[in-house]
Amino acid sequence: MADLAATRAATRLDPHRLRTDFPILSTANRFGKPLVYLDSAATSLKPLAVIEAVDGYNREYSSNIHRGIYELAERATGAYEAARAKTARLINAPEPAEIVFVRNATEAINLVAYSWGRRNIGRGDTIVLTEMEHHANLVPWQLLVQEKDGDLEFVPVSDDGLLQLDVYEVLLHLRPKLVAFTHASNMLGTINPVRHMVEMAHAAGALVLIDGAQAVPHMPVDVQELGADFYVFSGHKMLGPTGSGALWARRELLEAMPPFMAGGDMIREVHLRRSDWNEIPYKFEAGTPDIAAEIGMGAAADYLLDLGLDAVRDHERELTRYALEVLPREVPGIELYGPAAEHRGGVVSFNLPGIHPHDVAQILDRSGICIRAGHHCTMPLHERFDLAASARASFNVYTIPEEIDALAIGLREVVRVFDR
Amino acid sequence: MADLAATRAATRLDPHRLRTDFPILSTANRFGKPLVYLDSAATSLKPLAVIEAVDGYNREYSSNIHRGIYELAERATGAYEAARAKTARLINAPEPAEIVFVRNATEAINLVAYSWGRRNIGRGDTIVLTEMEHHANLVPWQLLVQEKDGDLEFVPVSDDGLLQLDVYEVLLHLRPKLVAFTHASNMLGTINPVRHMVEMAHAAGALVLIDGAQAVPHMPVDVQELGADFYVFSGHKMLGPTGSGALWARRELLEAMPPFMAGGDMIREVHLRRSDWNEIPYKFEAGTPDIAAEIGMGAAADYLLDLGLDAVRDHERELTRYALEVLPREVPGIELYGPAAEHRGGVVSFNLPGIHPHDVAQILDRSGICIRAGHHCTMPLHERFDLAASARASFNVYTIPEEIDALAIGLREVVRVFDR
Amino acid sequence: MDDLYRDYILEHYRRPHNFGVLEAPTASYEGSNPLCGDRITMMLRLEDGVVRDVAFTGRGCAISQASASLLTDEIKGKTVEEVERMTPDDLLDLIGIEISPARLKCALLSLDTVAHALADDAAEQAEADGSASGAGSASGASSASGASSA
Amino acid sequence: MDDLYRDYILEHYRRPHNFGVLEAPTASYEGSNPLCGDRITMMLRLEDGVVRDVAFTGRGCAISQASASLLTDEIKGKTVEEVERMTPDDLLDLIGIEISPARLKCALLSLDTVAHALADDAAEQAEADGSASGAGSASGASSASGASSA
Ligand SMILES: Cc1ncc(COP(=O)(O)O)c(C=O)c1O
Ligand SMILES: Cc1ncc(COP(=O)(O)O)c(C=O)c1O
Repeated sequence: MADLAATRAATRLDPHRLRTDFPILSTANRFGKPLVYLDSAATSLKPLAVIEAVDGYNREYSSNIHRGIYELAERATGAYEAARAKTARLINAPEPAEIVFVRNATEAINLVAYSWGRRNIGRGDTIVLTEMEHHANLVPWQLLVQEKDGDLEFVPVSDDGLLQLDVYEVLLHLRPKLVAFTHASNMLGTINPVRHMVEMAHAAGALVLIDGAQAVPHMPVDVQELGADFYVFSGHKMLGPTGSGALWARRELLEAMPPFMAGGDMIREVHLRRSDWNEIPYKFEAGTPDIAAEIGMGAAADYLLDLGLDAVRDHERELTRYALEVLPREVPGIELYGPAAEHRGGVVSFNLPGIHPHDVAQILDRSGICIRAGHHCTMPLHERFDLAASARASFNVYTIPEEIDALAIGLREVVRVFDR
Repeated sequence: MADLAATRAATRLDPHRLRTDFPILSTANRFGKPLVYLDSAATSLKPLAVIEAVDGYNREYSSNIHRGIYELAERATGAYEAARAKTARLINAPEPAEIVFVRNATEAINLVAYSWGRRNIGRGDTIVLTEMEHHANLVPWQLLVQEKDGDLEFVPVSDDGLLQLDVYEVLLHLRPKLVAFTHASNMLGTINPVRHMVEMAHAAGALVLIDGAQAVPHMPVDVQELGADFYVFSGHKMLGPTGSGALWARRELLEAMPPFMAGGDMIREVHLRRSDWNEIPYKFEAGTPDIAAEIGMGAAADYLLDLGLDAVRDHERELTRYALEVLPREVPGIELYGPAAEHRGGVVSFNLPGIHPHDVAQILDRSGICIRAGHHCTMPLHERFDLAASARASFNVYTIPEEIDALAIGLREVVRVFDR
Repeated sequence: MDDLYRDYILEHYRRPHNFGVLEAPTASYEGSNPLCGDRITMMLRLEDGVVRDVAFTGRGCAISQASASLLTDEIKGKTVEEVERMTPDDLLDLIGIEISPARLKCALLSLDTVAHALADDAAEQAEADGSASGAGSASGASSASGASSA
Repeated sequence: MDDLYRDYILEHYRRPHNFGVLEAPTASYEGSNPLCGDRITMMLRLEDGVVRDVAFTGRGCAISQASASLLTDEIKGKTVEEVERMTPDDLLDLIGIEISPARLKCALLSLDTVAHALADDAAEQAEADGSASGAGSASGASSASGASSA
């Protein structure tokens, strides 16, 4: 028992220590205030390992991949494909060839909508989404069903921020071709029961796309255990560089799908009037990829795996629990959205009565506190809660409870400014 | 006269001096041989200014853009939009809003094919291309005309590597909707008479897309003077980072085009069943862009503008003239492709009789010399010249005549290996 | 400490001038800044080329509300031409605090919405004038409502 | 100096063994490596499960040509099962030089093409056997030609 507890303690995150891996955390704002970065759901900070992976490519072996027979090109190709293998390991994909590198989660979803969607969605076909989707997992499907004359249906969200699975069940009776939902909400923080939802969808004969943009950085994700068909995420939210991201899909699906973009590298043979395609994943990676960024995402995957995703999840659950306890106590009148810490990731959206979230964010900025204000690319979800906008604090591995204290103090100052 | 000559001399490139800006040029290969990088047409090396622009964002102000009301986000947004302005300046675009940031030239062409093409190309419509196109400016159009039941026609290439404008003239009688051609060939080096070709196309009522991937890094480009409708290029070939690139198009065209990818930032309002679009260029930049890379491309544009594109062109023309003189003299039997230095960029493709270019490249690698071997993503052009493959040396601002000497010596060694 | 949240700005935010619905406006427009959820409707009564009355409704941040409050005070009694000539800088001067780039759209929403209302009105006038006789009453309420392009 | 371009490799490249056209092959396949423009056709005469004869034509780099030359020497007289069991490593051992990742496809094209030829032959046999009587001659030349999936 004692041993077990020790092991468990040993695998806990030490956020204070790992903060030294993030150079930006030792910067200060124009008033000399240290950075309190609570906008990780928008994009995460980057550890040295990632910064240096990018810089190393740019400085030491910047060259194109796949087609070069010289040392630099072989080194670049090796690093690029190693990043693919690391990314596969992060989500336990059966094989690296099932990882398609893309710019971000948005591109991954558009790729599926164009390539799989335009071939498989026809007149009258239904796609089931949820009311809590990020625009990235909504608007591409709107465009698709407009073109193909299909239908969208939406799983509603309950007042406490959970998907209404009873309605989901009913919607599945429409025999949708595809069900697409977010693993974790970027506004409510809700972590959805994705495994169960996949099973239900498969039982109804639908394929499933999971938007993992807010999950992969924060918890263990195993696409095989989830049983998903498509899984997408962004590198820049998981400690990696902007420009990196991945689509995972089962080999048979990727092989059956037509290309999305066309150009160099994705072809096998090109003639003036016809071409055929390279094997996966190259079929979907037209042109010179963002070699530097994907190598950086590989380094980020390693960094997260080294920390241990269970430890990351524990850390962020505790932070969230702390925030949900401190904020209502210290900031009278604050309105919080979303479920209990047990069912949510490190995201806390809120409003102060009578104060627009833009003003909240602006005043916090003076104290070096960075939060997001607006609709967080979830306008329909805000409509659902009859909100014009909200303020959002979001956490990552480097977030510490002291920053939540700072937020509480900052919010009291905001109230003071408006009440004076 | 003397004054003029002095000014002219003053604006010449000093490639030896600027080589110190490129850290990779002081590295050596596994045999201790210094790097002789002659594969700039595949991707260019990156100067410190670019490396540090990327690193600075990652280290000091990595945050998301457009939606943040805090100092970091404002700094990132400012740098990202400044990069757009610099990129616009590089090609003399009328306004920064006409620059859409993309991953690379390939994505830019696919964007036009999907967005403009699917709306404007119909059954029986013709698109005129040339036989010297990179796959990036060929395969997207193949996919488009397959979907829409349109036609492709090709301007042939003469034996000395020039476009046959008399045939072009005839093809324009077919009243194509679009003409798309490369500004400079990445295999033959040919610089096409694009201004004249645009005029001819416009007179025939066609829109014109120019693939500037091999032109923007190497010569002054003025899209207004060219009169083009669409102009595309990649950042990583113009001293910038991988993941950066641009589509330029006239405002009216961009405004009339439907979105390509959908998601965050490209929308104005989203409801569950319909959305409307943001203004240009944001309409075409769905999701979190590659902020770091585009900022790096801005730094590359500044670097090139500081050197002066006329000086860059002069430097590379001299190098090419030198190579075309040295190689046939020093390497008996070498077969060279493409036109005279006057009509070509810094690209020299060749073959050694009886030796496959892969073997050539492999043996040169031992001496630290990096060239490309294969079809350089121009399979139809290789078919046109009845070549299975070719070897290619290509230059950039940091290339020096000594490296061409090294290539000649290396090629003699290749011949020696095979003749022994 | 807060340059932005000066007393008079908060005063205008808490008790905006000219807030409410104008009966029978001759021009009106609903502008929005979807990014923040700001949404404001500007209603004007124009007579003989002069802004006789103006009012606004809507919700938004302190900056956009104070801006609307200050702007409506300013334009009341001005000629349409004068209002049309107002630049963003004029409005920023009026607001009198330094606005960061990210908040510019908040600050300028009111002016943008007024401009749209006036443009729609002018277009309708032109149409009414052009379509000669008939029921071409140029004074019918132009309640053109739509999305601003800002 | 050049580990890769040993004398015997160049010897096989210059004068490849079993280079030429086989009359009436029972199995054949055209493999290609479009990236390099390598293209090779493998022709085999199989009798009673044994590779009685083999030849190849095509063009390619020294590595791919020498590999084909060495491989054809090796498999002549072997049983089909033995050939099918050959792994990439077996072939690399045969070639005997260190191949960098970028050249692996060149080195393995010959084996890949042989594998395709045998697989096509097996498929045809199975079909011929399955479709019972008729003109089900299993010894008809299977000149299945197509693109290798390598
Ligand atoms: C003429 C030309 N067009 C397009 C491309 C494609 O560039 P990228 O791979 O950066 O999209 C290239 C690069 O090889 C090129 O040389
Ligand atoms: C749930 C969710 N999905 C998708 C996205 C889109 O991510 P990106 O902008 O990196 O494509 C985000 C990021 O805001 C998100 O939170």
